[in-house]
Amino acid sequence: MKKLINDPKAVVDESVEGFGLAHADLVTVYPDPKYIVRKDAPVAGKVGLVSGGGSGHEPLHGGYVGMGMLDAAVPGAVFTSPTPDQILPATLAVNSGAGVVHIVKNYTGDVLNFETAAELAQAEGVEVRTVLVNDDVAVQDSLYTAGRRGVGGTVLVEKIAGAAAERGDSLDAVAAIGDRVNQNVRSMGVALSACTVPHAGVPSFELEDNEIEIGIGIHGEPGRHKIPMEPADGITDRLLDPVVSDLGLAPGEKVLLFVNGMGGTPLSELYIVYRRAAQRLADQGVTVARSLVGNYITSLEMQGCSITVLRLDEEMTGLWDAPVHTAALRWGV
Amino acid sequence: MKKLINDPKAVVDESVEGFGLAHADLVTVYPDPKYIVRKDAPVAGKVGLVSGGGSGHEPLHGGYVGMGMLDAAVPGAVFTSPTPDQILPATLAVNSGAGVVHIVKNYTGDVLNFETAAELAQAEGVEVRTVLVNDDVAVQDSLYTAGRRGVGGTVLVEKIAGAAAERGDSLDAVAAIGDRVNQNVRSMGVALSACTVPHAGVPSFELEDNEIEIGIGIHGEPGRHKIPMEPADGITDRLLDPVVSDLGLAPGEKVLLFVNGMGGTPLSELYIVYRRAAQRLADQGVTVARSLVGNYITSLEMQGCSITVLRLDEEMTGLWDAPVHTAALRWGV
Amino acid sequence: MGLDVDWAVRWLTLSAEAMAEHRVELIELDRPIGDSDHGENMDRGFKAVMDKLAEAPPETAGAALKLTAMTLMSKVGGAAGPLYGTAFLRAATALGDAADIDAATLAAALQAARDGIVARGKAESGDKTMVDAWTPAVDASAAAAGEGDVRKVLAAAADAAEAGAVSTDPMLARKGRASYLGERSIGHRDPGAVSSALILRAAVGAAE
Amino acid sequence: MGLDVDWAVRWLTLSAEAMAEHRVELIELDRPIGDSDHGENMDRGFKAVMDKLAEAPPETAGAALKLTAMTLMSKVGGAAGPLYGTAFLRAATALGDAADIDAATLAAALQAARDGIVARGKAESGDKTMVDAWTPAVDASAAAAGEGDVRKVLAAAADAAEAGAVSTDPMLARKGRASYLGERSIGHRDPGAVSSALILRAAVGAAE
Ligand SMILES: Nc1ncnc2c1ncn2[C@@H]1O[C@H](COP(=O)(O)OP(=O)(O)O)[C@@H](O)[C@H]1O
Ligand SMILES: Nc1ncnc2c1ncn2[C@@H]1O[C@H](COP(=O)(O)OP(=O)(O)O)[C@@H](O)[C@H]1O
Ligand SMILES: [Mg+2]
Ligand SMILES: [Mg+2]
Ligand SMILES: [Mg+2]
Ligand SMILES: [Mg+2]
Repeated sequence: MKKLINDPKAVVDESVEGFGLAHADLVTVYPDPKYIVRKDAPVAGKVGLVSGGGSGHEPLHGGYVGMGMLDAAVPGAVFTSPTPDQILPATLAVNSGAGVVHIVKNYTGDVLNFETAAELAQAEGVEVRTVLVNDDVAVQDSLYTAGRRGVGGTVLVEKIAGAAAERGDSLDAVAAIGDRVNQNVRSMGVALSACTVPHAGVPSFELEDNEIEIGIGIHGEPGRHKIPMEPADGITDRLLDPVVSDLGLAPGEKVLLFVNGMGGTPLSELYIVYRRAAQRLADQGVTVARSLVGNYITSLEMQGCSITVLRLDEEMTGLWDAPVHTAALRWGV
Repeated sequence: MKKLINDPKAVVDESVEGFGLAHADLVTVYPDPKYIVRKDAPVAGKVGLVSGGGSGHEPLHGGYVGMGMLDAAVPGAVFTSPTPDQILPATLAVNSGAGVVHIVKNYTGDVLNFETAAELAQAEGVEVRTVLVNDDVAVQDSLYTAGRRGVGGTVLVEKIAGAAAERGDSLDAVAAIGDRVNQNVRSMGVALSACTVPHAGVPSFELEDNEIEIGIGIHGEPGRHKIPMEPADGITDRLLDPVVSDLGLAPGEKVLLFVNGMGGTPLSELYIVYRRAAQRLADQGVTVARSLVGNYITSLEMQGCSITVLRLDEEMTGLWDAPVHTAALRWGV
Repeated sequence: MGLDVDWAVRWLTLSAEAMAEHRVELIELDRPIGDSDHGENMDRGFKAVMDKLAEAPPETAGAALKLTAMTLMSKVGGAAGPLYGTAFLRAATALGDAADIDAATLAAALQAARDGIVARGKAESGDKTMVDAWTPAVDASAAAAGEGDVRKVLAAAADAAEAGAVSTDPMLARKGRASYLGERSIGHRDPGAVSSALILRAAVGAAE
Repeated sequence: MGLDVDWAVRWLTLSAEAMAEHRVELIELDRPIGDSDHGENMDRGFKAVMDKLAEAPPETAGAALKLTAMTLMSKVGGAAGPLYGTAFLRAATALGDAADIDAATLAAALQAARDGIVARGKAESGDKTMVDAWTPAVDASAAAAGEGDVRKVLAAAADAAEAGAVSTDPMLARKGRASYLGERSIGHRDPGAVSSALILRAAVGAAE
């Protein structure tokens, strides 16, 4: 394991500190308990948006704190959800009186810790709504499992709900648009290599030289199944097709196509995947109206990518286009 | 070698095609000979800016085509400079009559091919100036070598010269500000792992499990020397100190600090490096007035980073802050 | 003679030692079917518990467990943090401010802990979670409680929890991160069940 | 009897074959002291030359070399593209539209090629570049030209180029990408010198 770190135990502390130094115009970083707050929070009259989760997915979530997106991000240890004693003060810090929305990826740890924090915040008089993101079609959804994971769709939920909050939507309205994005977004990912959690020191799963893992999550968990390595176009189809069919996309519909890198894959390869996915959607009569290509929700240095498709309506499109000013996503300002 | 590609020979074609599909609002891609042009080029009365070089450094240069930065980018094969038959039409396409500046990284191949293209363009009546970028302090500059390489500083030259062109500066003025940035910028990089050129199929150099390579360029070339792996703070010092001393930075000066990922390193690690570099500069009385952290000039999937420091004056700061709208760098619009 | 606050502090101390000692093993168990952090999380959490105990020595066993609950909840994160937090909180409530804990109270506290885990995590027996260590432990301790010997109650719980952890090997996971793997979760031991058995074994050691 | 357009086309064809055959070797040579693309670049370039020759068969050796120059310049990229492009262009100019090339003209063409490389790349002998293959080749061919046998001129050039390529092993690079390595460039053979020797050897084969 070779990493640009000092001490596995200090990775999150030092990284978040560096983030705060680099983006002091956008955010304030609280070191202990650790959370990241939009510089001008709480914004009077605005619903607060808080997200969080294990670290190791950068720029998620800290990179999305700022005007038009999140009001606070709560980073846990690497791949470990944050704790209520972090989530609670973050929630209080961004509450202007209009209430707070928690955007939570559907993992047992995240759900339980945000649940506790929401109860505690409510006990202190803050109204909290939770938007649960569970867009990963690699996981068979079932009443008898932990359910689908939250992956790439999270970025889109945070952007669009963030824009709704920024324009002054009510607590319920912001939560509703977040849910609507979640209902209309699906993702699936592939790993060409595993990643190494700093404190573990060894890769999170094993892959032979010519094997890839289809259906991985974002925590270095193994995926649905291993297959022999194949050309990018074939891999793209394996990711895109279940996403499209699960969404039930029909010809004539408009989508946002998001090709995401897992952290260790060159941008040039993501564009090769984008090319195939865009062509395939076009062949199916689906219009790619917006797109996003890059490393936006990662698994440390894992090589691989995920494909996310969001069915757009006019309101979501407008909210996607609305100005945003964060460390990792910025336009219109 | 596991890569999200179809055919090593088609990597650049397909990647650039995907790039064009994803950013059709910003650029037009010409496939053969291959070059990428700003959608609204030539912009009347504006000096045209053209850069280019081998592929594999994405988002450089295609990702910087757009308002406020480059008018055209010319991608060669992976790590191979483009040819005059690409550079010439790109130059002609962005010439509005105000002349064209070539921004060229100092590698023999780039220099020779751009030189030929500039001659050909001049023969067709287009005035061309060349800004040579050679900011890599890892290379001992000498009359008897190919001289310093152009690395991270290139991004800053392109942004600042691009802003000067956008505000209407003359051909000579744009070239002059480009040269001024180059004179005030220095970089140095480290590799934790080598990268694999698709058509070569094997890593470009060998590193033991606990070795790193100090002073690498951006082409998978080996660097100045190998050293045993060490903590991020120590590595940061090894990169920053030669940069600072070569620049001759004095207390009270203002700089832009740019921590760049080589493509395979998580953003979280870049912030750990940024933290140390920012602290060390502060200790020396140098003010970090602007910063940039991320994967902006890469070597495929190489793990590692480079540190670039630009001595800022008021004009350069203003031009850095000026609006830019490209696929990889965007603000103010 | 029952159990007191000294036993509780010894229990937590031995638990912390066990987490440190088995840190790598628990990380390794969490690797094939999880995300390689369980040992790290538990070790970090119990180290924090040790700090808290040193800062403000508790007066009762119940207070010691409550402090543990709050610390685990705020330091562990992940799924295990809230689950263990709830378990220790419910156990603390069951103990109240008893200075001397008898076998029946002890068994009731263990049951309360298990019920807390189930209430939070909604896992059933056979879902391949820590519940598969706790439920047999609670059943065995209830049976042993009749004899009135707290040491026997603890030993029965620890023995059953260890067997319960082993029993997760062939299970198909239906809760937590391992459930994403479906069939591929079979053949691996659940890390949370193992850490649960270690903690219950520490309780035995503390009473020796 | 001198050399004609058929010889030139055979030369380019054998060169293309040599680049394809030695593609991996040239990539491997470019790996330790360069960027692993020389074999790829040369192979791509000479394949394109073959296409061009098939499209529009040249009438003179000079025309064949000029077409080669333009194609290499537009298809190879990197340092080698403009350098070989200039070399073939200068050689083509030296040949003019001669239908029958004698030994003196041939030697002059080789010298023009070398001078073109030096004019573009500004490398001197001993800088560990293709110049270290070309300069001994030019010297040897000039010496052999006196005998008036074009085959001997070509053979002398190829022999000297091969020896010249080997002579780059101990050199410290002062030009091109290898120069960044300083002392670490010592002990490796220059890929451009090797491809130069291959091309000159192909010229011999074409005249057999
Ligand atoms: N719903 C649940 N109910 C009971 N136990 C659970 C549940 N989900 C997970 N667990 C337990 O938590 C353990 C994993 O803990 P840990 O690795 O620390 O958290 P995470 O899964 O968030 O990384 C599992 O081994 C399992 O025993
Ligand atoms: N200035 C120069 N003069 C002569 N030959 C040079 C010069 N620079 C590089 N070369 C030759 O070019 C070869 C490298 O070609 P190639 O790998 O195709 O280009 P690049 O270095 O741009 O990747 C070197 O081996 C050397 O022989
Ligand atoms: Mg975890
Ligand atoms: Mg090259
Ligand atoms: Mg875990
Ligand atoms: Mg090369």
